[in-house]
Amino acid sequence: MIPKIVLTSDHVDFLKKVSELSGQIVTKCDQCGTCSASCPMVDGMDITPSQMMRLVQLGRREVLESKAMWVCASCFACTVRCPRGSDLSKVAEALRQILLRQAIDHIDIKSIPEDEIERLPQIALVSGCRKFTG
Amino acid sequence: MKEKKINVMERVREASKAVVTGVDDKDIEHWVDIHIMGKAYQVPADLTIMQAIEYAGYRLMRSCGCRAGFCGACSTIFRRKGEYKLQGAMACQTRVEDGMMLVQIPFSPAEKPLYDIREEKYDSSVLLKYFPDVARCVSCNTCTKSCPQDLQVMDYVQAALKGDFRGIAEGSFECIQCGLCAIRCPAEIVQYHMAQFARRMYGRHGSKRDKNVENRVGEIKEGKFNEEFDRVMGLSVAELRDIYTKQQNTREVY
Amino acid sequence: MAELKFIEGYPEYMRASIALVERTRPQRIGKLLPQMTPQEREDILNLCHPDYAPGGKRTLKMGPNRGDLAPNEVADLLEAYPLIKPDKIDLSQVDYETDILIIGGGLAGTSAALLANDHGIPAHKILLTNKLRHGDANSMMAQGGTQAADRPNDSPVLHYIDAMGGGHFTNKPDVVRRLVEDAPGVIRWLEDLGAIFDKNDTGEFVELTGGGTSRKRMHACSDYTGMEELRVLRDEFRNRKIPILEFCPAIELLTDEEGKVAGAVLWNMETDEYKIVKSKATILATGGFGRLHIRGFPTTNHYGATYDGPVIAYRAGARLRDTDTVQYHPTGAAYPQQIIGLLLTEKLRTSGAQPLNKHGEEFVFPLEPRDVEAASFIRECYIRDNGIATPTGMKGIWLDTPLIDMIKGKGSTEKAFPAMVRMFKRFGIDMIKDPVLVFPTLHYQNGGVETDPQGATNIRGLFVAGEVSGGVHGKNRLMGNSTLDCMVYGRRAGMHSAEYVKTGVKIGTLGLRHVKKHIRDLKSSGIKTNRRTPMLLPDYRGKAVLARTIDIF
Amino acid sequence: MSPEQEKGKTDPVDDNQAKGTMIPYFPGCTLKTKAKIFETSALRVARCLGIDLIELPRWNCCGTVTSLTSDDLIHHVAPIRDLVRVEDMNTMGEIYQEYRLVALCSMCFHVLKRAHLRVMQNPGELEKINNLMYLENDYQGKVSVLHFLELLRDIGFPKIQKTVERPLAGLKVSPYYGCLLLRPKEAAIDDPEDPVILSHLLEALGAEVINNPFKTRCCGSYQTVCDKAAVAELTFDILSRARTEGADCVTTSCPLCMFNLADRQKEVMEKHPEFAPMPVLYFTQLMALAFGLDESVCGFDQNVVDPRPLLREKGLST
Repeated sequence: MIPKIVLTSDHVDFLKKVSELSGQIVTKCDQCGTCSASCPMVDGMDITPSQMMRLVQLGRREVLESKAMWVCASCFACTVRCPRGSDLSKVAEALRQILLRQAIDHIDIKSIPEDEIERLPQIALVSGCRKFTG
Repeated sequence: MKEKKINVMERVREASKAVVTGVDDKDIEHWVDIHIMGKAYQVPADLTIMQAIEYAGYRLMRSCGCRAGFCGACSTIFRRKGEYKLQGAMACQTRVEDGMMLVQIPFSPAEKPLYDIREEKYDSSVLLKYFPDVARCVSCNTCTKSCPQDLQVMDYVQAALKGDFRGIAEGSFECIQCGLCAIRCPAEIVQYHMAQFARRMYGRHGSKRDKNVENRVGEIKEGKFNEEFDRVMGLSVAELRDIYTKQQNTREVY
Repeated sequence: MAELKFIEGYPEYMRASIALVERTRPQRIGKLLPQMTPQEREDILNLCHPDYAPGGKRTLKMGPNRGDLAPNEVADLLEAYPLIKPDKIDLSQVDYETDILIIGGGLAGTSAALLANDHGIPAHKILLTNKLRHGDANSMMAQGGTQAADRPNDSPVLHYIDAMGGGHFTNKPDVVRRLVEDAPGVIRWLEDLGAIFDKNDTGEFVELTGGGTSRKRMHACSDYTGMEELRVLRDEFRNRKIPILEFCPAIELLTDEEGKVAGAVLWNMETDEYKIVKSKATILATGGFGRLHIRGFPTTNHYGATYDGPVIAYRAGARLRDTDTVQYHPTGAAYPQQIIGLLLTEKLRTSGAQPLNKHGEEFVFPLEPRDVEAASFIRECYIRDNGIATPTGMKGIWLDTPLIDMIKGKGSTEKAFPAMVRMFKRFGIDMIKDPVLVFPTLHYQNGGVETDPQGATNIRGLFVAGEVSGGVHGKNRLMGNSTLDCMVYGRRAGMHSAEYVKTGVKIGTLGLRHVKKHIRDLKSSGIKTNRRTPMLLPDYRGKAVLARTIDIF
Repeated sequence: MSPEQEKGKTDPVDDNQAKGTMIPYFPGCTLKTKAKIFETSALRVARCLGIDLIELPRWNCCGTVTSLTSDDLIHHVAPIRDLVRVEDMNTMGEIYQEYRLVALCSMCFHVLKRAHLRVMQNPGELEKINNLMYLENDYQGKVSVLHFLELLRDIGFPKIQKTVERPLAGLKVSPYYGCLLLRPKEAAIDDPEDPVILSHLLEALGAEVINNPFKTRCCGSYQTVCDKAAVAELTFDILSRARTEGADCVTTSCPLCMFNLADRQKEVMEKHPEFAPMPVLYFTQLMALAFGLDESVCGFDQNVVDPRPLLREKGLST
């Protein structure tokens, strides 16, 4: 038996929100898995990029509890390879932003050890701040 | 002649009384309406924001310091009538305008990192070590727009990312640490603390040292001037006055 | 009255006088009137210096300086009741116990804290208390520079002679000697801490002279000298985590049975509660008295310059000095009205700006000592009637600032005087193009609590530093010696109070006996007054409001 | 304030030399701090090719990563402000009719180029950004953002080959592109899946090009801030593969790739003790070497993994 998929209005709202923020038609994804296969960071993710897309399609806010979008390095490998032309990096960014805009930062730059911060180049800190802090 | 002198002092007193003892309504011809924290007051048109607040009846304790634009205590934000722009200014250095809405910002909450300037490495990494928040700058330029000293604040924050101590020192030298930039920064950077650190680093490690002062400190320590001091200090006032007059006549001017 | 027409910041009628200034300008470049002879100087002081004009002073009737002359405004504060009732203060509960209490957070107080710390007093055994914020001080507003005789053609002895002469030979010689001998060391100390002074390409200081200063020894940081010095020291102070209380002025000193100063009663201005500080040594660094507006003069001073230090020290038995003299800075702003009294640094004149009357004529050598220069401005305005009248009824003298660019090159005014240029620009005046209007303004408290070369006073446990002290400058201070005094004697007071504490000072029972005695003396001297001091802050509220205030809370 | 030169003043170009074609150039923060050798070597090799890269006046940090949400504009202000400065240089006569802006850092290139593309496609957004930056001149959209490699390709690799004085014969170099020069397509300087631009350059320099299948694989980018172990694994994979393919060293065009590939070798070795360090060089360093420039220009002493033993072995360094 095929389980019935039920989308409540909350699910629809979340789907809409992610679609708007990312500018992507998330429902176009047909779950081929090319993104997951292309992702260099997938080993560190708890769910794969395609699973992330699926959860968004289903409007499941639980996706925000996953690590996947924080492990994403915005390398755009998925973007160039998606056969449906979806920009998954924008979807991941939308998920990050939903949390960051609630003032939930992923990292605290002040807690990076001093010797590490002295080692890191400007470019790493600036990009880290942009992606992980709101 | 004696009577004239008294007269002079009385005239001086009379001429400055508005700034000395507070404004007297009967001397005022032009008035403006302003809003202090939302409450309307009519005040003389010729006053600074600070004088107007006092005229309205506030006795200042916070938000008032040197009253001359140096100390940064009287940070004020305001909007002019019909304007969407939020302006920053020092209350003691800005004239009230009709329709102005204002509030003073007495304090900028911001922790200052602790360091020992003598031990720090003169290297770009030290700036980000103490002020990693600088990496959050989005170059929106709000800091520059809010600076009452008209400094190019964003440029010196950017200089920090580039590790350019001299750029920060020169760009921030006239900073009065009023905190308006930090209060308004969307990236929550504390510009003035960073600049203070960078200026000291530049002063200590980045600029050349003066040799004369070094020599003179040594000479004094060796007691080079002791004999002459003893001689001069032993002179009578009349003798000293004589030397003084000669010295003044051979003075360097420009 | 018809609406005034303004042309580039000035009322139209002043433009005629400015035209005269412009006309005479080419002939004046590089040509100065000769300096006055000592006799001429004395004559003009007697003629129209506010200190010498009768009616402004009276004799103190009580206390250690009974019989001495002081300005009425000063005497009113010294001969007044305390803010507190001594019996109502609970001294059994000590809020802060410390080795060194420093009252005042300007250059002097901050220097004292750093040096006390350098000399073995741990940071947590120091307490700095401040009436307003740390750094709300006249030091912050010092523009011109700091004197230090460091060039080969100069010497501390020449500096000594200049300072003594400027003070009419009334300074305490041993105190002046330490001032000038420590000066180069102070500059080097600041450089070590990272202060940025004006320098040329080779790292040599750019130095200028000042009024009454015979050699170039003024070390400046554009016209933000005091601000740069103080913010550097304050940053260092904060790095050392020295405890500080802001908005907590000292309202009385505490003494023990031996009469030693043993701390202070502080008042938290924001919560209205008092705090008791017990300390082995106390350094008074409360600054000056510009906000007393002596003789009705406007002032260059900051909001808290209200003579609190000498008032409380006097009650504890401290001897004052040179209470009869006040320094009026010749060049306070006289126009526009929003900035009346604010300082226009003497460095403007050392850089070439000349004072001129309404006809555009020179009438005095620009770099006489401050008292002489100020007196000659008053004479020009009110005796010779050659001043320029402002719309508010003040009179002023032109200071021909455009000369600076002509002498030192285009752009040099903006580079050397960014604060001044900015201030006038805010009110629509371009001081690079047009002269500015000036008149003497109340600037400096020459005298104060008598100090010795260690920064110590006649009372054990009480040290002083900076403007609150007396003896360094005699009856007139030279430009660039105030920031210097603050740092030399701040350092000395910090150092020597540390040594004093280390001798094993024992504080007995805290008391306010001296305050009770003061009240008795006040009554027995027959002084009639309702005034209660220290004054803490001036009151500039509108007269209409004051007339109808009621005290409910 | 004293006008004397600050210690370690970074402009490495000697002003006495003749001026070539002047093109505005965007250094980026890291080239002024941790990647000074990248800038030094690039400015000098450009000069060898008749180009004077003129540092953009009052440039600000581009932001290093492009903000990807549809509604966010504030993070595009920084790169657009930089592009305004290029137009200002033209109107102020600092350069004449030159709207190219050359970036060296891959991330700066990527961000500047994408910001330009975005506002060109969305005039409404450009208007908002111009309004927010009301103290600046409006952005006219005239700037074309180039990566230095693109400029080199425009100059022509044969011309570069002619400039070579010391061919890098025998040096086996694996080009590493990373992400932002190639992806997404609209901001790519070459084929995203099979780029050749660095290979062509290296061939022109006389080096032996070693193809690494991981040449376009991400180094972990900004993840280095919060997960250095993950980044070290990626570095291990990329470099190990390069070595397996026969490379002596790797070359890159991005200071963040450089940090992850070179500095993070410390973390790689903690996890994989068998890993032998491998030099990673900016392509401009190799150009400087091949052009016969002084070793101080090449800056090999500043590479985290010292390439000099390798270069000596290959007879390319004394």
